[in-house]
Amino acid sequence: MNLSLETIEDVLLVRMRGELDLETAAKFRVLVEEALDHRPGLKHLILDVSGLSFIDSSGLGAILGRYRQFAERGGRVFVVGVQPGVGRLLELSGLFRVVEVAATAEEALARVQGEVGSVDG
Amino acid sequence: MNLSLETIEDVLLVRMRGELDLETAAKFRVLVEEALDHRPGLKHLILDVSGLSFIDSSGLGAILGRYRQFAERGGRVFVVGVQPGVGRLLELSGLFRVVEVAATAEEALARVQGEVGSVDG
Amino acid sequence: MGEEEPVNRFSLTFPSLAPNVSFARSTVAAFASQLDQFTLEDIEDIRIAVSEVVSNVVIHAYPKGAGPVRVEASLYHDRVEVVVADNGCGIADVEKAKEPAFTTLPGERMGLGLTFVQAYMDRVEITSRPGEGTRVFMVKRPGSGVSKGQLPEG
Amino acid sequence: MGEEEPVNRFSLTFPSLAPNVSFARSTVAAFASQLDQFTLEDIEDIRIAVSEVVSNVVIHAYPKGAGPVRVEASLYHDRVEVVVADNGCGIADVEKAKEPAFTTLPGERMGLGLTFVQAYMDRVEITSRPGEGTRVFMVKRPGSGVSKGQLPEG
Ligand SMILES: Nc1ncnc2c1ncn2[C@@H]1O[C@H](COP(=O)(O)OP(=O)(O)O)[C@@H](O)[C@H]1O
Ligand SMILES: Nc1ncnc2c1ncn2[C@@H]1O[C@H](COP(=O)(O)OP(=O)(O)O)[C@@H](O)[C@H]1O
Repeated sequence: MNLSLETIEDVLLVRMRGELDLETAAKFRVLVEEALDHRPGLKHLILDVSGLSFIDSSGLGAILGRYRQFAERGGRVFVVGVQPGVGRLLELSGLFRVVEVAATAEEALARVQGEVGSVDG
Repeated sequence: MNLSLETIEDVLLVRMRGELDLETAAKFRVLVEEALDHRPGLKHLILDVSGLSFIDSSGLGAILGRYRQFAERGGRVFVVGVQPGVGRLLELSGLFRVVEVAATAEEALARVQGEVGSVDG
Repeated sequence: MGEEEPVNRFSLTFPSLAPNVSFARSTVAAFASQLDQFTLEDIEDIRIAVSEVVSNVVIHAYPKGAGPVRVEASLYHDRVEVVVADNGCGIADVEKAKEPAFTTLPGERMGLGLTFVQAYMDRVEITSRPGEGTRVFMVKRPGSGVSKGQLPEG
Repeated sequence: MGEEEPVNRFSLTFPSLAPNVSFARSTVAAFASQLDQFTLEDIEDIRIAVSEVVSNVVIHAYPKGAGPVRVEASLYHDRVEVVVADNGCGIADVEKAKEPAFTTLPGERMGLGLTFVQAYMDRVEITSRPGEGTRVFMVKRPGSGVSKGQLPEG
């Protein structure tokens, strides 16, 4: 599992490559928690799962856990780049009903930043 | 292991993809023997190993066995598209000293057919 | 299943450590791939099921530290049978454990592990005795990706 | 090696059938990959060594039909130890068997299997009793791809 984190204003963008299971979900949780500690202003989360080749219920639980964390701060959570294999588990688990879905990280970012614009305007 | 066989005049061209070990070496031997049964005029052998991701001593033994078979008929045997991993075993086993090596199947074919031309001319 | 002999089989034991979840699912997947009829999706279903069941042993079976996990697989001409067994704490109520969203460890557990196993395998039998351990027996047949109806055997 | 505990281990048994050669090497490779320090070339070396030793059991150990193969691996912070054992016919002269080009089955066997094992692993110990079986113990350390000198342990 390869995780890369990037912050764009109040958005945390996490790109995942490899397999998200019991072992790697723990790494994912720790890295996101560290990012929140260092940048308490973070509000929204975008998970790019296009490079994810495997996920199971432990991986889904870790995504749900992060969803709860960002929802508590009033943020939005996007899952982007969903491939069919990962998609059927997001579907079966009901996660698709709680997170937002976008094709790419750019699209998700535009939607988050557009929202801020329209609230302001 | 995926094996594709092609005949060009008196040349048998075998393209190998995957892993050449004890199990797949047996398939390789059987397919080449069938080709020789159907086309007794076959004289030369070109093995394209560019798609080979693994080889061990059983795989090398199968190549040596085919080398002997074609050498007995007075033919030439080429190994083409050798990748580093496969190359070090061809080296260590001494197989590089018996077979001919070419970069591509086309080059090997030109060398075999060039030889025929120069003998005739 | 009577006296039918498998064409191949293996038996594997390892400690209930998180990195072995991935090890177990890739081992069973590599073994099951010997049956050519399995599609890539079938193999993916098997990977998920093994991942869930072995994760359960790692998380639930041995609350005091790692213990042994046994994975056995038998390959037949028309299916693979997989057993994952532990000598851990056992499950108090197996029927409840199989329900979607039931978990004894809330937090980040979703209670979907055994639900996925039932969705992706053709047959699942869980036997457990509190204090003695748990055994999950699973069958996967080629091309069964979607359906999970009753099987004519057993 | 004293009383040092491995960080992880597995024990695997399967019948000596040709398709299990690939199964065994991919299983050991997946397990050894848990040690991050192993390079891709180290893992490739391990794959070749396991392939050779398991092939030997399939070809030589049980002349009358398939028998059991046991593969065990232990992962330490600085190495993996692999054992491949059978209860087969055994090797009459282990020193001879280790020589390059020595084979009791000419034809397409090159007698290079145990030569490769010695070239690619850092330490190899073969113990065998005719009529009782053979045990090959191998150690691989990260980044040892080329050298195969004496190890300070043992
Ligand atoms: N091998 C096991 N040993 C002990 N308890 C288990 C085992 N497998 C499952 N369980 C119990 O069954 C419950 C449901 O399992 P599951 O559906 O996989 O959900 P989850 O693992 O998310 O809790 C678990 O919460 C646990 O109490
Ligand atoms: N597990 C085994 N059981 C019995 N004999 C073995 C075993 N492994 C190796 N041998 C013997 O050692 C010889 C040399 O082995 P090796 O170097 O791998 O060459 P090859 O397998 O090509 O013969 C074999 O020909 C065989 O006689």
